[in-house]
Amino acid sequence: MTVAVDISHRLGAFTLDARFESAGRLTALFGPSGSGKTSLVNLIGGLLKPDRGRIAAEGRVFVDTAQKLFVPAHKRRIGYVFQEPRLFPHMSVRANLLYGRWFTPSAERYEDLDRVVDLLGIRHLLERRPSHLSGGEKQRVAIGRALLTSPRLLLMDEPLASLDDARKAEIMPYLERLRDETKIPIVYVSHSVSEVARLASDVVVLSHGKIVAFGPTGAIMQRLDLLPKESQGEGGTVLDMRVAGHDDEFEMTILRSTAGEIRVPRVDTAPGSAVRVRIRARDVMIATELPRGLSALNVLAGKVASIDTSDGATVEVRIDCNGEMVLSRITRQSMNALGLAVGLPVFAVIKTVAFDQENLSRTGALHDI
Amino acid sequence: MTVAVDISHRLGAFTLDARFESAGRLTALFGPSGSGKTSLVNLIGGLLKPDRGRIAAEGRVFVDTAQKLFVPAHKRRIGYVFQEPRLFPHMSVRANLLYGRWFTPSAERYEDLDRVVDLLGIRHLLERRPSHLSGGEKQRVAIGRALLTSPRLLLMDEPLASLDDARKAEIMPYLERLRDETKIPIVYVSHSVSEVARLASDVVVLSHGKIVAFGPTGAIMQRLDLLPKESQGEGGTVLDMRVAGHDDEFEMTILRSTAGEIRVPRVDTAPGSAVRVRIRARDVMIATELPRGLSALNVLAGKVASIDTSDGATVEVRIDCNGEMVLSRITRQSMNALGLAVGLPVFAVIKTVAFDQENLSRTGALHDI
Amino acid sequence: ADNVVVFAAASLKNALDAINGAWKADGHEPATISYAASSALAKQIEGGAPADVFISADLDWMKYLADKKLTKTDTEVQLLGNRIVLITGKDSSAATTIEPNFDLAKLVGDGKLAMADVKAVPAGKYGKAALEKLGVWSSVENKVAQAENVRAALKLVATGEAPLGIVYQTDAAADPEVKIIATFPQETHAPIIYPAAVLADSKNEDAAKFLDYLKSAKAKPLFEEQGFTVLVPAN
Amino acid sequence: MSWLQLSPEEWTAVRLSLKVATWAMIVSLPIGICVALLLARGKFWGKSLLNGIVHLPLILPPVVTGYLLLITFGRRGPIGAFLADNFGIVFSFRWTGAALACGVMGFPLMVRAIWLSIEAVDRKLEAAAGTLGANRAWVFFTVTLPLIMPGIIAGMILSFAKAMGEFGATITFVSNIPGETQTLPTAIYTFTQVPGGDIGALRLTLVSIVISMTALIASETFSRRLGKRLDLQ
Amino acid sequence: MSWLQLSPEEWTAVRLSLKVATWAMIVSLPIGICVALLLARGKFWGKSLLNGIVHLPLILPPVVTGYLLLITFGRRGPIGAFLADNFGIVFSFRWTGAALACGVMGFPLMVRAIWLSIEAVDRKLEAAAGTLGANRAWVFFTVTLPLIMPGIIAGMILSFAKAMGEFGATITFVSNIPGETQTLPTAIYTFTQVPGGDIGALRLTLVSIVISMTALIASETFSRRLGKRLDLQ
Ligand SMILES: Nc1ncnc2c1ncn2[C@@H]1O[C@H](COP(=O)(O)OP(=O)(O)OP(=O)(O)O)[C@@H](O)[C@H]1O
Ligand SMILES: Nc1ncnc2c1ncn2[C@@H]1O[C@H](COP(=O)(O)OP(=O)(O)OP(=O)(O)O)[C@@H](O)[C@H]1O
Ligand code: MOO
Ligand SMILES: [Mg+2]
Ligand SMILES: [Mg+2]
Repeated sequence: MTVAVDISHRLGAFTLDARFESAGRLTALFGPSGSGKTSLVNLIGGLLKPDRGRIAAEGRVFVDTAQKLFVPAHKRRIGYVFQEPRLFPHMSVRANLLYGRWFTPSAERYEDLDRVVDLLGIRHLLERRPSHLSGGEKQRVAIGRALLTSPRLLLMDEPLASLDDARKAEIMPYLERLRDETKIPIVYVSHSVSEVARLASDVVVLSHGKIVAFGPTGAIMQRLDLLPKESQGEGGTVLDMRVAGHDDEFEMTILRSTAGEIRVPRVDTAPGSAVRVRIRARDVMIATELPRGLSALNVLAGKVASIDTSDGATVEVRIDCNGEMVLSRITRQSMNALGLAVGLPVFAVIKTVAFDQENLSRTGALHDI
Repeated sequence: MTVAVDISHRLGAFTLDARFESAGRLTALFGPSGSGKTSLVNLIGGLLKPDRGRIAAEGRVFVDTAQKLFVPAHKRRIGYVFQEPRLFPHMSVRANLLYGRWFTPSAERYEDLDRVVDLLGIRHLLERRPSHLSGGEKQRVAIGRALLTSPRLLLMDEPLASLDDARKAEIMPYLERLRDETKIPIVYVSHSVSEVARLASDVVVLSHGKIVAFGPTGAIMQRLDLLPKESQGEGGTVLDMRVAGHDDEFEMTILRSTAGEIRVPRVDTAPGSAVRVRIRARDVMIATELPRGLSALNVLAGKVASIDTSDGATVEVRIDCNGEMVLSRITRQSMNALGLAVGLPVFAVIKTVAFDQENLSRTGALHDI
Repeated sequence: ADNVVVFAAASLKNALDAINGAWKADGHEPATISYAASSALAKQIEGGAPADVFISADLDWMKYLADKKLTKTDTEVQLLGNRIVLITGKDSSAATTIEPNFDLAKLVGDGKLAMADVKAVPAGKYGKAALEKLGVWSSVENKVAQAENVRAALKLVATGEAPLGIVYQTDAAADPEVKIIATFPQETHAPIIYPAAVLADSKNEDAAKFLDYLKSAKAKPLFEEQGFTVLVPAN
Repeated sequence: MSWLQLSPEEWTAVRLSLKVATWAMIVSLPIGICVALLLARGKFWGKSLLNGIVHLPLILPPVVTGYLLLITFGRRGPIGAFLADNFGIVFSFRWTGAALACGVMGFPLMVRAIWLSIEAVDRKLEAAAGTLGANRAWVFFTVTLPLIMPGIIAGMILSFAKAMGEFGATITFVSNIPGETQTLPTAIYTFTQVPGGDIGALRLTLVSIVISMTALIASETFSRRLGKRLDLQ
Repeated sequence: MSWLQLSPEEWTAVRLSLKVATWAMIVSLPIGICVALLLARGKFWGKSLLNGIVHLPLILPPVVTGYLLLITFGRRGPIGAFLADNFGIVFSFRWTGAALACGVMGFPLMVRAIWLSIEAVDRKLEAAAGTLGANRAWVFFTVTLPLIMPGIIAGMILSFAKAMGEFGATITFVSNIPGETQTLPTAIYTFTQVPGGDIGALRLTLVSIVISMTALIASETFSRRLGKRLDLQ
């Protein structure tokens, strides 16, 4: 069990009631502003003491009010990237970064300054004071500071919110490696569906202090109803596939799962390795005949499994591709024009470039058991 | 001229050199972390005094070092949403919100508490202290505080970064109205291509303290090279179209421009009104024959105008649709399979659901001249 | 008439408060009496203090004012006398007689001899003069602990900080924590005199009356009760 | 417990001490805030000098301070004469003089406390108020002043407490005139100067402690409540 | 300018005053920090009492404080006797006693300054240090202490300045023994008590001012430099 939480806690008029046990390696906390994400992370990190309940991570019990047990933050061996940077104003960036190292037994250090500094692109800032940094620079230093404690549990509260896409793209693979290779469990708060879809093994959806959904990323991402209306286009299918081979001429990689075969821009992993593919529902078209003369290379054959027409102009069609469900979001007009009905054999057509980096990620075993 | 900037300023080892004159109603500052966006906004807002140069907005000269002119911040009638919330800790949310009103002549007030509070969903927070708010709640209050000064120039430094999509979706149309109806010029810092594409009339692209590109949003968005590699999928075409009519049965709206006609989920505006449509390059497929039996409803006829093969697996194809350029990003493999070449007549195929709210926005006149 | 304002050395408080009570009982407006160090009072008078009568603890500060023509010299009177005594803690068995070259240093031993400031405070100045006269000053000079005023010196002995001290007889007699070993002979030091005078700027006709009252037979027992010697013959 | 009974004259001293301490505190407050602002924020020639002057009452023996007050603010002193002639403000041998002496003695303590609080203010908040349209005065009154309240309260209590205990400068400057300048500390002093006065001194000392403790606890309570209201932690 | 010439005895007083003020400041610093921490952060029974005791030297006339020191830390006093018997630490009539008196008189000023700084510390930074593995002591030494430096420096300078001027408690407690307990203020006092002593008092007062101003300016410079280094503004 990576993280097991069962607590209730009051903050003014707000009450947080959360109970979940995630075996996943990266548990995302997802929910609107004010839903209690930061509070939950603070409870796990030991900055808040719950009114009632129990929190454990990686077999270590952090809090158990029944047993009057409370492990103080400094004994939890966590790395916490706060929502605001919280850098030490009286120390240089370097001293900030190295702060936690004093307290990490050298045998347990797996991270070193050079590597983190290069990852975050902050080498030129090392001798500066935090007050002389830009917003995003501060945030990067805060990430570095948490990583350099070589934590046994990483808590990240919207760590990438103030960073540009290029930076995000550099940091995300690093987090994946941490998750998969170093096997550091991560609790990750984010508003971004694409971040969650890419990184999370499990998702906790919070609303008004309650957990409204909890499950593996794939399952949650298919439940577009959980997403705010405006992000529903971002939701969709998450398929865990394997590399079948590479096409060197066109720099493509061929992925395969029971759903079929798709071609994506080259992913640098050996054949056989696992890759997670996120297919946005809005990127999936439906064709009743095999398309010709069209630039979309990926076609998965299947049958309409269900049609959800709850929404006005658009409908959600679930296509059963050999046992794996692929979600598509099309207009009601198209549905009518194509005469879609449950059971109809169709093709799910996906543009290859829809699989840009943010939708492809190498994965190890995402769950511990 | 909405905003005219011609300054240079040093901050430690960093030098900002910026010169642009934007006639646009919303000028976006775009660039990686540490490129000087906040510094530039601080200069416009009067929090920094430039070493040299001149800043004017809406005909009012704020700074002119040659004439030793410096209008202090409190006389600039600006509303500034800072990158961090900067709320007054000793005041309730309500007092924070109303702070600027004292200083706004009542004849010039165009914003009122109720409206802003409802827009931002912060009514239940009015009596709280800032320290009892979540990150996103603070940010919303900060936005409200700036709006309630009824400013004549709005400066926003990543105002939506810590908000969830649902909130963003509520605030963005408001900003559009402000821009179009109240005609308040806005300077807007953002990392998000989709925010910029949707809101901006003009974009200033900064890098290392220098302006590397400046122009109307449409032009900048087509220059995918300016975007970080990871956001290139987000770039593409921005078309300013008009509502041709509504299709009530399927809750669709028909838009028209010289490029042709497209159908999008219903937009609530009268026929004839202007709508901006953002078409992500990665959402555009290319077909050599008119597709049939496919759920993509929008097909624009055109000719291949140019092909850019600089990138590995993907290519960018510019399609000339009756004079308007539509950008498409497809795989090199598809290009080969379709035998694309400059001058070839093709169809740009766009899924209708690609036009979700974030890609559609009502627009007034976006430039003042 | 307005109340008479009297500036008096702090050590006179008990006696003057009692006399002021009697003065009031005799149907006068009570005097307003400000008690402080003679030095402070003298400088305040110099600075324009609205005082009518000054009673100093020594002749020097009265002379200081007289030289500056701030007193009505014809009213100046040597009002009271006092004695200095050698004291010790009430449980001490120390005993000696004061005579030339008596072995004070031995009696003090490793401890200190508590005195008021020997340069500044009258009791200290008298004590030093007496010890010099008796030829023992140089042997105890570096064993002297000088206190801010004579009361503080008394405290040092009363609390056992210092085994011996030199203070006014008036103070020693009233403190049960100390006992008097011996009284310094009059001739070993200048006479200890509290002079009094009406001030030059005084416009209060009661001032002279109050001064006269201090010299009266009614005041005499009240001074003597506090251990002072009244130097003026009762009128 | 009859020895705890205060005589009418002692009651007068108690009332006077309260009056003197209160006025000393109140009058020095605005000046203290201005000087603290100048020292914390100002950049001007002679800043070190001002700093030094503010600290003088701390550095000098109180008797010297009192004496300096006497020769400058006394009836014959240059400032004292000027104020008396032109504004009818008289310090010498009045309770006002005692308040002046106490105010001056407590001034460095007050200034330091406020100064420290000013330095802890996040100037970004002031800048934010500026962008919202507040000019410097408004920024000061609506942002800076509320934020430095802890320092102001600390400064006030230090000034008040010091005034309750100030003796040397007061007795030297305005003497020890019952009903006019005899404050609690000077009354205590007088008791210590005569045989048998210890009881009286103890009695008045207790009164002084009770008053100051009350003020102290009230200020703490107020400060804490304010802190809660301000959420300054 | 021969009246500016210091006599050997006066030089001794100057040196002694420096020694006393320095020790008073240094020894009270750690205690002051602890007490300030307790007052700012602690929640315990008797906090108001502690607060009151800390402020006592301010509230009481210095002579009373001196007398209280005499009866507790004196040779026969409970603490004085204990320290003398067990550790050989003797205060009475020693310069150590003068340092004790000065330290005690400056203590409330020092504690208040540090207390104010502690209250201005952003506790979120301390919490952050905790998540990085620092226990309470480490957090204190690496985060809290550097951040309260302005208060510590202010407290030190207040304590030092007060010690340079303290007279009443010192002379009452340890008397005025040239070379052992005669500090500058007691020497000045002596001069003020004799007619014609004004010149001497003035001379020593000037010396006292020069020393304290030097300390003051040095502390400001240090503080400013530190502030720059800490970017605390
Ligand atoms: N006070 C300062 N002293 C020295 N350098 C500074 C100072 N403030 C900012 N800088 C540097 O100036 C550059 C621009 O900073 P700025 O805050 O304008 O960046 P930004 O574009 O807003 O970045 P972000 O997206 O991370 O907020 C950064 O490299 C930063 O390190
Ligand atoms: N100290 C407090 N006192 C009272 N209410 C609080 C306090 N801190 C937070 N809250 C409330 O608790 C709720 C949850 O806050 P939390 O910070 O956990 O939200 P969040 O999910 O992290 O939101 P965001 O995405 O905006 O950061 C919010 O409604 C907030 O107003
Ligand atoms: O310090 Mo004093 O010694 O107030 O009178
Ligand atoms: Mg949060
Ligand atoms: Mg910035």
